[in-house]
Amino acid sequence: MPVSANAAVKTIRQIISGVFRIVLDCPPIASEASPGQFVHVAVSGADSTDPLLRRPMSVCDVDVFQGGVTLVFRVVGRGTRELAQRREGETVSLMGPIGHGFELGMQVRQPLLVAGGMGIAPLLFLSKSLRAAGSVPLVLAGFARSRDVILIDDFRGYGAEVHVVTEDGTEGMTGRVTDYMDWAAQEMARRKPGNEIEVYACGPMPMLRAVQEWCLRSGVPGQVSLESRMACGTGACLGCAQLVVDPGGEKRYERVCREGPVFDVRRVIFPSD
Amino acid sequence: MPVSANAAVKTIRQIISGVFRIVLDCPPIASEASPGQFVHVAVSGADSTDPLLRRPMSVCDVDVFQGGVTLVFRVVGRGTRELAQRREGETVSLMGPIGHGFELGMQVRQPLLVAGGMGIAPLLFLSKSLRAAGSVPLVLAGFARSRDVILIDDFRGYGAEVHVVTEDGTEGMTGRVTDYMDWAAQEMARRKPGNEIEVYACGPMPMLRAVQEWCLRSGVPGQVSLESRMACGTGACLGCAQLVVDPGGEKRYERVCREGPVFDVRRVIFPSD
Amino acid sequence: MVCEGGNSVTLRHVNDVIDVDLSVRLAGIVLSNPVVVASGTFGFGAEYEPYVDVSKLGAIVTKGLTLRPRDGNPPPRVWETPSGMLNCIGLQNPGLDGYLRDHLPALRSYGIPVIANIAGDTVEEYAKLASELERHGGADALEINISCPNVKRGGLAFGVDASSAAAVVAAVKDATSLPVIAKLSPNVTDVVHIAAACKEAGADALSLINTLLGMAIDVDRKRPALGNLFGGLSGPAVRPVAVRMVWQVYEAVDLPLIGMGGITKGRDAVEFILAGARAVAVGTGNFVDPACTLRVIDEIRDYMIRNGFRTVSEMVGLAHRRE
Amino acid sequence: MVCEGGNSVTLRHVNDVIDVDLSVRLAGIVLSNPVVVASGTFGFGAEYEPYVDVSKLGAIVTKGLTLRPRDGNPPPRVWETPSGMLNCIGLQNPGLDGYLRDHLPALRSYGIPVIANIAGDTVEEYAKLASELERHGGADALEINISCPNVKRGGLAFGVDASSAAAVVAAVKDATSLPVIAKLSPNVTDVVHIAAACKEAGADALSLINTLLGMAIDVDRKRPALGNLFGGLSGPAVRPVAVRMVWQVYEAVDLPLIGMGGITKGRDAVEFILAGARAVAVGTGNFVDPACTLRVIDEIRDYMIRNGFRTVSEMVGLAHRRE
Ligand SMILES: Cc1cc2nc3c(=O)[nH]c(=O)nc-3n(C[C@H](O)[C@H](O)[C@H](O)COP(=O)(O)OP(=O)(O)OC[C@H]3O[C@@H](n4cnc5c(N)ncnc54)[C@H](O)[C@@H]3O)c2cc1C
Ligand SMILES: Cc1cc2nc3c(=O)[nH]c(=O)nc-3n(C[C@H](O)[C@H](O)[C@H](O)COP(=O)(O)OP(=O)(O)OC[C@H]3O[C@@H](n4cnc5c(N)ncnc54)[C@H](O)[C@@H]3O)c2cc1C
Ligand SMILES: Cc1cc2nc3c(=O)[nH]c(=O)nc-3n(C[C@H](O)[C@H](O)[C@H](O)COP(=O)(O)O)c2cc1C
Ligand SMILES: Cc1cc2nc3c(=O)[nH]c(=O)nc-3n(C[C@H](O)[C@H](O)[C@H](O)COP(=O)(O)O)c2cc1C
Ligand code: FES
Ligand code: FES
Repeated sequence: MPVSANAAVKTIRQIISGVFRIVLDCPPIASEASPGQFVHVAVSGADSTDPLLRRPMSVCDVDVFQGGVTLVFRVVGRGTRELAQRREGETVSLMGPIGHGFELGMQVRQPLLVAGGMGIAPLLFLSKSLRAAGSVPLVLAGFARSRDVILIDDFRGYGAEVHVVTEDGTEGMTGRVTDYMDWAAQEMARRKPGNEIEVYACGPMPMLRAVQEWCLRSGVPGQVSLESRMACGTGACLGCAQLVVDPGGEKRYERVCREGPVFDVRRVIFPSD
Repeated sequence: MPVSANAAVKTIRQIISGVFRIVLDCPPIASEASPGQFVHVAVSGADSTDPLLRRPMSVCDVDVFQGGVTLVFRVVGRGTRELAQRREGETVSLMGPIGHGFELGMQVRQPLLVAGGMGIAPLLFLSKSLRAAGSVPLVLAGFARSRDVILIDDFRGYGAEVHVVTEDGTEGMTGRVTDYMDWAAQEMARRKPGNEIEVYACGPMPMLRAVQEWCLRSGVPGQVSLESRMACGTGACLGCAQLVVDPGGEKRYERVCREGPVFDVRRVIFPSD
Repeated sequence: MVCEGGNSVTLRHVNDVIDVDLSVRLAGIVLSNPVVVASGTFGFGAEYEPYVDVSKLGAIVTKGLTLRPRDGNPPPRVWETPSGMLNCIGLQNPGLDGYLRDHLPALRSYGIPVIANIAGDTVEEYAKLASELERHGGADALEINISCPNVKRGGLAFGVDASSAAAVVAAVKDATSLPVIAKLSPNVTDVVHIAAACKEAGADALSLINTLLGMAIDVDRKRPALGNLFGGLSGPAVRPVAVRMVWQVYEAVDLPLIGMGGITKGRDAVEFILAGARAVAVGTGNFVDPACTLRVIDEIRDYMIRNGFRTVSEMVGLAHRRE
Repeated sequence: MVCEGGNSVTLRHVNDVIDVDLSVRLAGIVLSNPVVVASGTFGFGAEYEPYVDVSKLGAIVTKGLTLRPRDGNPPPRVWETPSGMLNCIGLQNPGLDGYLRDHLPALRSYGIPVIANIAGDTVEEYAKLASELERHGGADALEINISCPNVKRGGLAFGVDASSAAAVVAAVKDATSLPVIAKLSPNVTDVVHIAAACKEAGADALSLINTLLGMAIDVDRKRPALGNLFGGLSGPAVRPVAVRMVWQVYEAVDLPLIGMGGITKGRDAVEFILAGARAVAVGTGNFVDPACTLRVIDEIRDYMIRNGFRTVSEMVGLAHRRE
């Protein structure tokens, strides 16, 4: 069960220009959260009604023993700007953990993690959990350019194999991260022949669309974490609708905050434009 | 000419429970301001539109050489609460100095200053200026109870003679500050016979009404500083209207932010309820 | 909050002494306190169970129901605005059968009045839905949404025209013996006129206001921000319009009113009550603070104690008194 | 602000290269840029001289003028609301003679178009005021305030009824050869209907929106907060309603529009322009930041450079395009 709690800021740090890593003291969320779930964060002061709504943020990592919940976020607008101004000891109101996260299942398949930009945040927690479950994830981490690269050391610290891809080639491999999915799959097949793979992806929509195409083309199962504008974060407002299709071919709207944010890659219908 | 400026917080300090003294670095306002004028303070973060409007705050003191502008305010609502949370080095957007302040004139009369609660703030600056002009103000400083008493040492430091009055008698004389105006006037007449007095008052409306009655009854001239809900602080919106009467008996609305906040006590028409 | 909570110890103490009665009667049902949830903002209650003891609410108002299930509008469906939000959910709901099967049992378990919010494309649909709901014990009262600006069909449909509004109310009254609450649209020149027509047609109470019709442009995409072009504006931003309408209707129409629009604090709720509302609904406030409703109840009680009110009725419309 | 100003050096640089033309034509007058001030929020200009180089504005719109001076309403006249404010100034103004004598000379000195906002109790008063203003060179265009909700007399008077609105516009058109801008009230069921009637009656442009009718209760005093009971709601809170109305009128009525309601940033102004406004007015924003207008002009220019627009016209109504 999610909780609503005021969490004290344990630490807050700008890790690269415009991207912050905040650790919040919230034992109930730290112990309940699973990878792919998120928290819904109040960004205004207690007395201000603007900005009004909470902001969804993926759980990037947890420290169950210390009760710490780590978020990594980019300042893109007013809410994230306010959040970046919090200082140690101040409190942040959180709801969480929320949503349907990644399914780790029995882990008979080798995990291929595909991250685009800030989409890397939930994959760190996933990576840690996969490793704990005995798998060594291979991570393709895509960024626009070298100065956007984040969290790589954390992944390595959790025993994942990370390959950085930058669009402008300023670090790691050059191009889009999805360009390297074939390569990664071959590599994984070469190392553990016969063992099939499963994709876990989070990133901007065009990237997820490419991941979907790749999975369908390659017949590889996958799970993608989606974003959506949200109001309630409880499933009540139906604001975060995502069009999905059932195996039977029937289409309907599901809630990113409830049935998602992680969906089976085959079920997602991306908007046409 | 008033200016609009971002002023850094030099110091901020809670002087008694719920009352803050903030010194802002704003040389143009420090050098331009005269007693009774005020500044219009933005209380929200740059990106929030709630609370929307600025808050008027009397200039309580200035340090012309250091460029410091001192405000003393009580936390009564959202805006003052936000202001109280500013820390040293952060900036506050100010407009000022604004309004028609106290007229010191030739100072042929002895100044009797009457303060009620937070109304004491502008009278400190006035006291200092009067002293510089050669007068020794007598200050009746009224508060609800001992723990509300503020600024007394500052007045004494500026050479004023201060008498504290508390409603519950927990400090100084007991009762309402206006109950002691007769006494003060007699005292002043005794010390400097023949020298007439002038009243300068700031405080809650019932107190100012009593000051007005006293002045009219005693035939003593007076100046009162009024409060009003404000929007623009420039004279444009006509939101801060105060009903006044001309010597000719004609009534009209004047702007507390422009023709005020200080008015000739005889001109003010207080609302009936 | 400093003001409200500052000396809560004293308050709790006083609370033991003075007996504050929060209950209100409204259109034949009794609410243990005047705070209900606004339709569409609390789902069917279960969504908020992690955060709220739902049984403590005055009543629960369901998401808008239609006879048949609806898919709703394409996303984006919500957009933040200054102190408010726009939504164009488009009445996505499970339909009558889905409601009775999947949601009613849990709703009933809270032991508080259930008010079903109903919508339709035709007068007949409203009437059918009303009679079916009554027949299956699906509600203790009905709130007729004649004002939802989201459903495309001819735009503002029933709610902006007095005679259509009255026609819906009359048809629903005919179809059921349940108390009927008409929920008014604020997007009209003269809300009193519509309110009077609804009373005339038999409404037992009025809810006001539904959302203001608004829109936003996404200046980055250079397109309307919402999938459905227009959306309903709600939240604190609209409160002054809502309070004004409650005030106007209270002066002119003798029916109990449920006030809503931007309530996030006890003082906001009191504003509506003093203006004439007998009950209040919290909508968007639930999104900001999931426990908003319970906090509002506590803060109303605190206000009453502080101001010497013993019953909610003493406060209803009090700001209208002449000296 | 971080976003807007982040790489202003680059922007200034680009600025030298691309030639952005901010000027717009509106109802026969030329504005050097699309940003004007909203009536009643900028006095007669002089009040803002300490903060703004008034000559840099697209135009100045005066406080609402009446034939004879008006005292206005009893205080309190302003009240803060979430992301907005209520006002009930009540058209306090120096009257025609006072305007011509005390304010016009200074207004003229800015060298920018002067738009006089006019109000009256009768159609004849509007017409008289219009002809007198023209006769004395008191304005380059007239904005007819048919929508001010503050003046008691019969409530919302002209602005909420298409035929009365049209009657005022027609009478003013008859009385003057100055361009006539009708300023619409948002407190109507169908703003397009009123807009169309104003066009029919000869309006050269439309301003929208005036304030939304609202009210607040002071829960401490248990009384209406404003001296005059109701007030006009303005500021960011109302922007979604204003943008929606600009959008609707742009689709249906072929007249240049001045958009206003809650503009405090360049992006807000662009929202109105993309929705169909040819010019925009800053009102309450002036109270929040006295230099708001000039900042908005700069931010519109930045947006244009960043998005490759060379003229304002390219942007007007762009969000309506179909794929
Ligand atoms: C499930 C989920 C997990 C997320 N996890 C992360 C994360 O770990 N790190 C991170 O940096 N960002 C994450 N995001 C995106 C993050 O929520 C937005 O960047 C943030 O809401 C922007 O708020 P703002 O006030 O700064 O921007 P503004 O543009 O001012 O926000 C205005 C409104 O739009 C919404 N909004 C803006 N951008 C987005 C977006 N991309 N997705 C959803 N709503 C948006 C805001 O929530 C707000 O309601 C996540 C989004 C979702 C849905
Ligand atoms: C000329 C002038 C000088 C002042 N000087 C001082 C001072 O030196 N120290 C001090 O503590 N206070 C002073 N005040 C009062 C101060 O402006 C208010 O206490 C403050 O605006 C309250 O803001 P808030 O957001 O905390 O309260 P809220 O009640 O949340 O404010 C809501 C709205 O009401 C207005 N408002 C509330 N109380 C007052 C009030 N008493 N007068 C005018 N507007 C009010 C606010 O400005 C705001 O627009 C002065 C007022 C005026 C007019
Ligand atoms: C997301 C959302 C969905 C809504 N759905 C409905 C609905 O189905 N039926 C209805 O009558 N009102 C609906 N409303 C309107 C609310 O019940 C309420 O009248 C309005 O939001 C004003 O209250 P608030 O400002 O507290 O949210 C909805 C509002 C929101 C924000
Ligand atoms: C204090 C104040 C006074 C106003 N006076 C007038 C007026 O005299 N005539 C008029 O047509 N509109 C008047 N308005 C309405 C504004 O011109 C504008 O239409 C409205 O405030 C919306 O814009 P904003 O949100 O930018 O303020 C006034 C608004 C305010 C806030
Ligand atoms: S955000 Fe409200 S249902 Fe998902
Ligand atoms: S506050 Fe606007 S005129 Fe005084």
